[in-house]
Amino acid sequence: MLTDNAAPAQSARCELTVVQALREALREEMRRDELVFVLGEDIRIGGSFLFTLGLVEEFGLERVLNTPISEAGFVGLAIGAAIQGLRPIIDFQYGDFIFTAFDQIIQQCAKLRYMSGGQISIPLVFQLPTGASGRGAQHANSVESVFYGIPGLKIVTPATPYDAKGLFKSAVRDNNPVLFCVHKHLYGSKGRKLAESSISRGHVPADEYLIPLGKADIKKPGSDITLVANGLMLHLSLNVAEALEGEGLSVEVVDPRCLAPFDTQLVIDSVVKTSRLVIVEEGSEQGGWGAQLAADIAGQAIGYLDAPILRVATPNTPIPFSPVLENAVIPDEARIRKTILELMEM
Amino acid sequence: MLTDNAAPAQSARCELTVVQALREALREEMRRDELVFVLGEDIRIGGSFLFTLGLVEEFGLERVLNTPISEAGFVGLAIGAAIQGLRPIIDFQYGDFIFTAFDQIIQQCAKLRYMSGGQISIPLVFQLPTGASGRGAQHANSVESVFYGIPGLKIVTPATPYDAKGLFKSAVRDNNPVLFCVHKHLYGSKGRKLAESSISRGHVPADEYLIPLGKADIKKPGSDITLVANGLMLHLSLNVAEALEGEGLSVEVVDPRCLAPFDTQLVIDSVVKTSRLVIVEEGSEQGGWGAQLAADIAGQAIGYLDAPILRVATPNTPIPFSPVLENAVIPDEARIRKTILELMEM
Amino acid sequence: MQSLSIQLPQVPDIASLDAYDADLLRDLYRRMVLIRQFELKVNDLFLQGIMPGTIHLSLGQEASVVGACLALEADDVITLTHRGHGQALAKGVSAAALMAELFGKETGCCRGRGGSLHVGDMAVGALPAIAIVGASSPIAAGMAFAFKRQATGQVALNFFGEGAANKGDWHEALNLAAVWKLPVIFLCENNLYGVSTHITEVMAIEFVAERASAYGMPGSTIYGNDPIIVYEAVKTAVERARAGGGPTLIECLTYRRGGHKRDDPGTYRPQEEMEAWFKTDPLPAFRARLLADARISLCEIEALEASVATTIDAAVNFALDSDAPAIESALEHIYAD
Amino acid sequence: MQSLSIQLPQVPDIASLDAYDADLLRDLYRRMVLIRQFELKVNDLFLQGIMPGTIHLSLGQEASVVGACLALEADDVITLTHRGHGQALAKGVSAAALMAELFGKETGCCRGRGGSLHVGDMAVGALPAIAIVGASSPIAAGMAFAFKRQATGQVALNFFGEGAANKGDWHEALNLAAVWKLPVIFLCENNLYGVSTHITEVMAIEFVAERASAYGMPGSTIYGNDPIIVYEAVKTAVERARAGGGPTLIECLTYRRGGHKRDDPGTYRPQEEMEAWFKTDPLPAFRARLLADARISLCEIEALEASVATTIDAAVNFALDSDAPAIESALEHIYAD
Ligand SMILES: Cc1ncc(C[n+]2csc(CCOP(=O)(O)OP(=O)(O)O)c2C)c(N)n1
Ligand SMILES: Cc1ncc(C[n+]2csc(CCOP(=O)(O)OP(=O)(O)O)c2C)c(N)n1
Ligand SMILES: [Mg+2]
Ligand SMILES: [Mg+2]
Repeated sequence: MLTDNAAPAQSARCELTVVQALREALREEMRRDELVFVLGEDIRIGGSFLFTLGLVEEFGLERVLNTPISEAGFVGLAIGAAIQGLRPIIDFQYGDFIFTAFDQIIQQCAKLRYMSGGQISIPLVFQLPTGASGRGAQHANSVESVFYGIPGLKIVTPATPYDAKGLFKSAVRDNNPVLFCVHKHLYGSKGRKLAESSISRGHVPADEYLIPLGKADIKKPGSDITLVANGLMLHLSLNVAEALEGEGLSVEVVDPRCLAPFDTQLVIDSVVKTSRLVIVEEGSEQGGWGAQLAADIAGQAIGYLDAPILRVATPNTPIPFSPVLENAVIPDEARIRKTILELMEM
Repeated sequence: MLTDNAAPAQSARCELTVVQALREALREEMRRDELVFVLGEDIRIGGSFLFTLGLVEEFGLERVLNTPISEAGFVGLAIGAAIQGLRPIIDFQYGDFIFTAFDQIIQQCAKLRYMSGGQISIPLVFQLPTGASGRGAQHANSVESVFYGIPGLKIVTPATPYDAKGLFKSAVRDNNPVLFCVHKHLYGSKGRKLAESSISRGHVPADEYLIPLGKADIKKPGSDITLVANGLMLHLSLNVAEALEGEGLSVEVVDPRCLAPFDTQLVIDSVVKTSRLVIVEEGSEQGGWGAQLAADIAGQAIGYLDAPILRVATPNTPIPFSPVLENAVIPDEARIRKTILELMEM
Repeated sequence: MQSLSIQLPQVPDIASLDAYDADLLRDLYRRMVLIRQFELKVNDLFLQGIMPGTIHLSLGQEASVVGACLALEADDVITLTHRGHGQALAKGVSAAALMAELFGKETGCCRGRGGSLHVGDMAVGALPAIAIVGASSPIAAGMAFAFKRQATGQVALNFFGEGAANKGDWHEALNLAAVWKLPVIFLCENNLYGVSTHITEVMAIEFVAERASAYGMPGSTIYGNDPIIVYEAVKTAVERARAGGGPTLIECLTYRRGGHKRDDPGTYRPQEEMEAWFKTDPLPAFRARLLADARISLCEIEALEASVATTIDAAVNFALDSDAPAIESALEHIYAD
Repeated sequence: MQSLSIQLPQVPDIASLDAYDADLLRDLYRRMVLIRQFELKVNDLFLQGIMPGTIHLSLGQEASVVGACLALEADDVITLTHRGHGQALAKGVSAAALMAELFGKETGCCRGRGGSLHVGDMAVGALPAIAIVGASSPIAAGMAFAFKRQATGQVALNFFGEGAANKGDWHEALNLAAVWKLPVIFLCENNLYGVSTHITEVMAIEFVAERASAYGMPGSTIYGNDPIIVYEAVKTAVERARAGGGPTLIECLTYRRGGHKRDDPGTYRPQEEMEAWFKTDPLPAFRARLLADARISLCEIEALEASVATTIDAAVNFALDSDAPAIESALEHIYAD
C-alpha cells in the first residue's frame, strides 16, 4: 500500500507539503459536513497525488468513491448530486483528463444556475493536477487556461501549503463550481518531484482558517517592478526575486491565487507604485490569464506604466516529452530573470 | 425539402450570402479533390445552416455522410481518416456541440502531429456556426474563444461572402486542423436572420481565388483610431465607422479574419498610424482573442499609444435567452460607438 | 406483449381500464390535452411571428411523457430534453409560467433566462432542461445518487430521445447507474428520428432497449402512444428503483406529428410511415377508450377540454402581459452567494 | 471453448501446434521474448534512475499483443495505449528507436517528442500512442474508414484496456464502426484492473465482450495468455473485416505482472489471484509448447533468446549514445506545411 504522512499530529506539527495541507483541509471539511464526499479514479488508495490517502478508513466507501474511467459520466453525476444538495469533490488523476468531460463543465455545470434563473446552485470542487511534469503533451496541459474565459466557474491555483489549505476549505464551502488547480510539481506527494523554494513546504497553523476566494497576495513586497506569477511559476519567480534583491533590484511578487475571480485591483495598486509589470505563467503564451491581465492593465492603468507589459510563458506549442525540450519551452528562472532585467532597461 | 439558392449560375451571378459562398467553395473543392468529403448530422438535407444543401445529389452518400449524434466519435473518426490521407470536413449543426468532442480536438487532433515528431498530419476542417442567436446559453457560445489558446489549431472567422469563400478553400487545402467559425447571423441561410451591413451579401468572383490563412484585412481605411473586429461584430463596427465618417471621425476598421495565426503586425502598423485602439468581439470579455491582442500591443507597441486600449465584448455571463437581455449583454452599435467616442476623449 | 417493430407502429391489444382509478385516467387525459393544446397554441404564436427563439414541439408524444410522469410522485424529479414542453407540463410545471418562459418574460419558470430549450421548475421536480443531447443522463443519475445517499426514497427519471443513445455521456451514465444501483429510470422517447435521420441509419440494432444488457440493467421496448402502457412500465421501474433494485431502461415507441423544429416540415419521412403513425395519435385513441369507460362521460371530457383551453388562453395572456426582465438584472445568478 | 471467468484464470485445452507454420511460431515467440526483455530492461533503467518520464509496463500481456499483431499484415495499422511498448514491438517498431524514444532522444521513433506514452511508427503501421483512455477507438475507426473508402483492403486494430470500455468515446466508436461496417478490430486487453480498480467495481456485467451485441457486432471473450488463441480469433476478425463484414470486438483475458506503472507495487490485488495468474505467464507456457514441437529445438530457442538479448543491449547503447533533440527544434512540427 502506498504510504505518506497522512495526518501530522497536532502536537508536533512539522512543515507540511501542499498535498498534506490539502488532505488535512479535506478531512476537516468532511468531518464538519456530512454532505461532503469525494469521488474519482482509484482514490481509495489515495489517487494519483495521494490527495485522498487514508480517507476511506475514516469516512468509508460511501464517501470515498472509486469511479469507473468515465469522466463525463461522473462529472455529470456530481453535478446532479450537487443540485440535490450534496457537496461533491472530484479528484482528477491528472487535470488533463477533464477535457473528456468538458461539455458537462462548460455547458451544464457553469450555466445551469444562470439558465434556470437562479433556481439551483452547484457546489462542486474539482481537484485538478495541472501543468507539465515530464510525461509528454497529453499530460502537460495548463488546464486553468482553457477554463479561464468561462463565466460561472471559479478557478484557484494555490502555490503554498498555507494557501492551499485555506483556499481549499473556502472552495468546499463555496456554492459554485470551483476548479482547484495545483501544479503537479507542487503537491510534494511521495515519489514526485517537488519544486524548491522557501515556501514549497511550510508551516500550516493547527487552528482552522479560511482564505477567501478572489484575493491576491503579495508574496514579496518590492518597489521597482511588479511581477505577477502563480502556481509553480510563483516559486521560480520568488527565487529570482530573492536573488535580484541581493543585487539591489526590488521586485514585488504578486500571487493572484485565484484566477477567477481575479484580483486585478491589487495588481493595479502595485503597478501604480512600480510602473513596471511582468507576468509569468506556465500555460501557453496565447490566450492565458496573463493576456487578460495585460489587457486589463492596458485598459485601466496604462497611464501608470513606464514601459511595455512583458509576459513570460510557454510559446504556443504542445509540450515535448524530451526533458531537454520540455525545459527549453517552459519558463525557467533564467528567462524570468532576463525578462525582468530587460524590462528595467526599457 | 428545404430549398435555397444552391449554386448560382456563372452567367448571371447575383450577390451571394455567406452560406452560398461557402457551399460554392465546398463544391469546388470536392470536385477538385476526390479525397475531400463532408460528414455531420443531417447534412444530407443540408445541415443546420444549409451548408451542404444539394451536395448529396452531386457527390453521393459516400461523400456526404449523415452521422449519428456522436460528436466525439465522428471527430475522432475524421482524425483517423485524415491521418490516412482523406480530407474530411465536419459540419457541426451548432458549434456549441463541439464541446462534447473537446478532448478529441485538443488532446488528439491538435497534438498528434507534434507528439509523433511530425510523422502525421491532420487536414481537417470544422464548419462551426458560432455566437448568440436567440436560443439561450447552450447555443450561444463564441466557440472560437475557447479554442483560441490551443497550439496546433488554426481558427478562421470570416465575415463576408468573399472572404468566406477564399478562406474556406484555403482551409480545405491546409494540412492542419482548421476551425472555421461563422457567426450564426452571417450565413444568410433561408429562414435565418441575416446581419445587415454593406458587406453581408456581396459579389463573389466566378474565377477561382484563394485567401491565405493568417492575413488580416483593412475593411475600411482610416486615420484617427484603429478598430479591430471580426465576424458579426465587424458588421456592426463598419456601420458605426461609416456613420462616424460622416461626423468627421476617421475609423480604420481591421478584420483579423483569422484568429490563429493572428496578423498582429497589421494591427501594429495601424496603431502606429492612429495611436488609438479599440477591440470588439462577441465572446465573453474574459479570455478571448481580444485580450491577447491587447496584451500583444501592450507588449510590443505600447509606445505608439496615446490612450488606453479599450475592449467591447460581452460581460462575463452565460447568454440569457430573453431577447431583451441578450441584446443588453452582447455588444451593439451603440456600445461600439460610445466606446470609440470615449476613447477619442482620452 | 406483442412483438414491436421499428418500422411501422404495432398497436398492442388494449387492456381494460377497469382496474384504474378514474381520477388517474382523468389526470392522464387532462395532461395530454394540456400538452396538445399548449403546443398547438405555441405553434400558432410562432407562425404569427410573436414568439421569439426556436421551438421543438412534442405533439404526438404526449402519451409517453404523461404516462411516465404520472407514475412518479410529486417529489420525484425528471430531467428534460430540448423537446421539453410536454415533459414539463406532464410533471406539473404551470402552463402560464411555461408560456411566459417561452416569451422570455420575468414571470417565466426560469425568469426568462432559459427559454424553450431550458424549461423547468425545481418546485415540481423538473430540472430546467438540458439541450445538449445525452448530457442530462449523468445528471439524472447524480440526482438519483443524492436520493440514494440520503435515503429519501425519491427517484429520478431521465427523458431522452433515441438519438441520445449514441452519445458517450449516455453510455457512461447508464454504466454508473447500474454499477451503483441508482434509483433512476432512463426513459427513451423513440420517435424514430433524430432531426431527419432515421434510427436505422445510426444504430445497427433494432431497439435502444437492447443496450440495457450491456450495462446489466433491465430494459424493455414498449408501445409509447398509450399512456397506460407507459404508466405501467414506469411504475414497475419506479418500484424496483425505490426498493434498491437500481435503474431500468424503458423505450417508448412514439412519433412526432410535426418536424424536428419549427422550420422543419419533416418531409424526409416516408408517406406510408407518417400515415400509419398518425393513425395512432394518442389523443383520440385514449379519448375513445375513456369514453368506452362507464365512469367517464362525453360531457365531462368536453368540459375538461374546455377548461384546458381556458388555461391556455390565460397562460398566453399572462405571458403577454408580463414584463421582460429588467436589463439591470442581466448579470444576476451567474454565481451563487 | 471452455467457459471463462473474470475471477481466476481458466486455461483452455491446448490445441496442437502442428497446423501452424514453424516460422510463425518462432516469430510469435521471438516477439514475446523481445517484449519481455525490453520491458525488464526498461524497468531496470528506471530503477537505476537513468530513464526519464513515467512508464507503464506490459509484462504478462505479451501473448495478446503479439498474437493480435501477427494476425495482421504489415500494412495494416494498430492504435496503441499508454501501455504501448509491447504493442509497438509486436507490430514491428524497432527496439532501438523505441528505447531512444523513452530516453527522449532525437533518434527515437517520435524524435523524442512523444516519450513512453506516445510511442509508434507509421512506417510499420503503429500510430503513435494515445494516452487518453478510450480516445483511440474512434481514431482507429477513422483509419478503417479511410481504408474502406479507398478500398485498400487494409484493416485497423484498436488496442484498449477493459477500463476504456466505460468511456463515451469507446461507445461512440463501436457504434459508428458497426453502422458503417468498418474494417476495424476492437481488441481489449482485459487485465482485470484499471490502475487499482477491479473490473467488477466498474461494470455490472462480467465481460466487456457482452457489449458487442449493443452495437450489433460479434464479440467474444478469449483466454489472452496464449498467442495462438489470440492469433486465431484476430485472424477470423480480420478476414471478416476485409470481406466487408465490419468490426469485431475481441476481449483477451490477461494479467499484468507488475503494478499499473513504475511507482505502483500492485498490492491491491489479492494474493490468490496474483498467484493463479502468474502461473499462466505466457512466456514459459508458450516456450514449453514450442519445445514439445518436433520442429523447434531447445538450442534454437536459446539462440533466439540470446539474439534478442543482443538486440536489447544494442538498443540501450543506441539510445544512450544518441543525441537529445536540438533546443532550436522545439517548435518544429506544430503545424504541417
Ligand atoms: C450534443 C448535441 N449534438 C447535436 C445537437 C442538435 N440536436 C438537437 S435535437 C437533435 C436530435 C435529437 O434526436 P433525439 O435524441 O432522437 O430526440 P428528438 O429530437 O427526436 O426528440 C439534435 C441532433 C444537440 N443539441 N446536442
Ligand atoms: C480519460 C482518461 N482518464 C484517466 C486516465 C488515467 N489512466 C491512465 S491508464 C488508466 C487505467 C486504464 O485501465 P485499462 O483501460 O484497463 O488499461 P490498463 O492500464 O489496464 O492497461 C487510467 C485511469 C487517462 N489516461 N485517460
Ligand atoms: Mg428522436
Ligand atoms: Mg486494465
